[in-house]
Amino acid sequence: MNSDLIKKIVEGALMAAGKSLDITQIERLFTDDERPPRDQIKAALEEIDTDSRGRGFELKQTASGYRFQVHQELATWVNRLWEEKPKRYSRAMLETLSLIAYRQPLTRGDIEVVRGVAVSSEIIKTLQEREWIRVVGYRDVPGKPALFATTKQFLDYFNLKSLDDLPALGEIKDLTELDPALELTLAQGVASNDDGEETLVVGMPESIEIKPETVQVEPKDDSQTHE
Amino acid sequence: MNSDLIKKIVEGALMAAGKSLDITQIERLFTDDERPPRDQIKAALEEIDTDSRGRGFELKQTASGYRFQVHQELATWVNRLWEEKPKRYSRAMLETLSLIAYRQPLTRGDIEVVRGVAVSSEIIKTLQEREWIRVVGYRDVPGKPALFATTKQFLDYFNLKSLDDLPALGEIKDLTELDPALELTLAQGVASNDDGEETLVVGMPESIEIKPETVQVEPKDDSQTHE
Amino acid sequence: MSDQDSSIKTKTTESNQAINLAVSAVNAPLQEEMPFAVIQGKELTILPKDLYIPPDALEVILEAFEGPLDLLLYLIRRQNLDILDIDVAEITRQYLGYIELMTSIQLELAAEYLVMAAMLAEIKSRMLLPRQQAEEEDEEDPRAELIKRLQEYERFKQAAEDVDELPRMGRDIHQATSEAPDRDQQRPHPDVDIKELVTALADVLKRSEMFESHQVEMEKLSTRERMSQVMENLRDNQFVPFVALFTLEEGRLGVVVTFLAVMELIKESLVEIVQSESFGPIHVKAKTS
Repeated sequence: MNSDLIKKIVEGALMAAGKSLDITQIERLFTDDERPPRDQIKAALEEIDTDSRGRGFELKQTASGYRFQVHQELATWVNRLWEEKPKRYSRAMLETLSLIAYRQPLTRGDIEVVRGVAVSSEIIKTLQEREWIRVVGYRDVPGKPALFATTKQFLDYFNLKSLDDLPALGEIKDLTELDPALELTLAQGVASNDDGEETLVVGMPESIEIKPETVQVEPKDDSQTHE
Repeated sequence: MNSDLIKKIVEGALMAAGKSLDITQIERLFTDDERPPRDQIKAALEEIDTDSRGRGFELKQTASGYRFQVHQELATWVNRLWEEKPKRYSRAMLETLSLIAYRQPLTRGDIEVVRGVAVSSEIIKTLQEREWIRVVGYRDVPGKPALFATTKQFLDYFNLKSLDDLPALGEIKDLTELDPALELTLAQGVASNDDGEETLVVGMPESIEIKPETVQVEPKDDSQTHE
Repeated sequence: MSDQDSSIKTKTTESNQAINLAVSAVNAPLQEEMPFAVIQGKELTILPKDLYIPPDALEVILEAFEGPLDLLLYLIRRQNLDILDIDVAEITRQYLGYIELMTSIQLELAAEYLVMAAMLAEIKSRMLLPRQQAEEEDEEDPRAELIKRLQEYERFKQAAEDVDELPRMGRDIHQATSEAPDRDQQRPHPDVDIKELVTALADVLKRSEMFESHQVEMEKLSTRERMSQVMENLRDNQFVPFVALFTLEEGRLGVVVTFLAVMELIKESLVEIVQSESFGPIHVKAKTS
């Protein structure tokens, strides 16, 4: 089979599928006797990628394979096709999802320890229904809590090829950097002087003006805050 | 707005919509102040059409507007995406076929005597449609029942020169001994769990896949395992 | 950060101003010329009656925070402080200010908020304790645990915002599809291996043998067993018509076995048999000893 036909078949299948196809699925488009070697399929995919440059769509490789997708920069216009605005997710849901994504596998209790609040069952249920997370096992402690991990669908949805592509987590500062000067400020206190600048003032902590932003509240804001 | 961006927007919207869009719908992608004249949109559509020549898909104008369509000539391959995995023949079907092969010519009544149950017309019909069996005469008894025998196509399919090449019944034991995988799959069945991992599932003989290569079936291609 | 979030933030900030004003209103008698002045160690318990708080403002605050850690982070960041620089005494004061305000208007407060208040108070008291120079080496900073948790929470708070920014299916990117070519719906034939054929034949032959031998066993009726069954039928010490002992459905063999059983019972003197007239009905009765 010539490479041009292979390319067309792969391209046509990806367009018709309307979802990601992995190499194995692409290979299965061909019968045993006509199936090109994997290298040739990969070469076809590369060529398709090149051909699609500068167009309204691109070939993208995500967790579960290759798919055609419409360019991100066109979203403003494309979204006008639909009346409904794209859904927003609550902070609670995003924080829970992020913890599972970065710390998997982990239990609901693990999430609660970091977030400092109970994780609602509703959130876990929604994430499972969206097939973004799944139970991958149970921790061997009393109660056998379920261990959650993210799925390929999660990666696909967020345009990621693997978990490595997640944005880097913020660094944690070493506690040895704890400012020893604070010991001083504890014995003293921070206050504002008349110029609005912070200075160290000796005194008991309780008796001290500390909130710098209260200084910034201007009387004209009252109309907004009080009515 | 430059014509290149217009083209990309139109192309992206058509791809995202996955259905026909008419000129009015395309115009609505643009806000009032950015909307290009209709001529320019039509020019963009023409350019998209030209760009798609020689690819796996084409821009088609239908009664309800414009849409992208995968080339009809790729149907053979692309349709394999949705190809249903052929259902396996039932035990009744295989037993009927084997009796006809080994005991031909014989009537439906003969088969029923050995199997102890009625032979469904559906089975006989399927075997005839596949051109593996045919009627070779009628037994001279009341009701004149049809006598069935296997065909040349049957021999071809099983790669046999003549009926003499059918394995002797005495070889059956040896056959299963030769292929331990066969016995394994007879005692068990291969199934996929939700996690996409393969597990062995014990099942009744009727529910069994006999071909050892089914073990290699990957669970991710939902499209091909509608069973 | 999403628009929704920022709108909540805006409200929050307004509400905070309301709280700040509440704070200053309480302190107004002390320092009239500087309205935003000092709290002299007094806990805030009563809302000034003349202070207007937008309805639901505090609920909005509470909803805007994802728990006590989030509220603490907010208080810290509001002062442009690094987490490592937190002044526990001041943060505790502000935190308690919020808690007091919320409880004073009977807002239901998650237990976690109160737990955190207790923790802050404890850290504060430990910080205030005068420490021996020698002890300082090995004693851990009382804030360490809190700071660790705050840092950890902040990382994931940020991660959640980053994840929210990722190009997302249906919002930033869209699946591209084209109409598929016409499908021909003919279903392919299943594959059959010749081994399957042979196995099927072996099965059917084996089963038909089993079927035959099974039938033979069915016909083997025990006379002894039948004798017991007849005795069972005669249990009530009544005369039973001889013909009623037979079950015609059992066929010839069944009838013979029953007959033999009755003969055997007579021979063993277990039953008596009565015929009142020639060719009249025969009756059978269990013998009473």
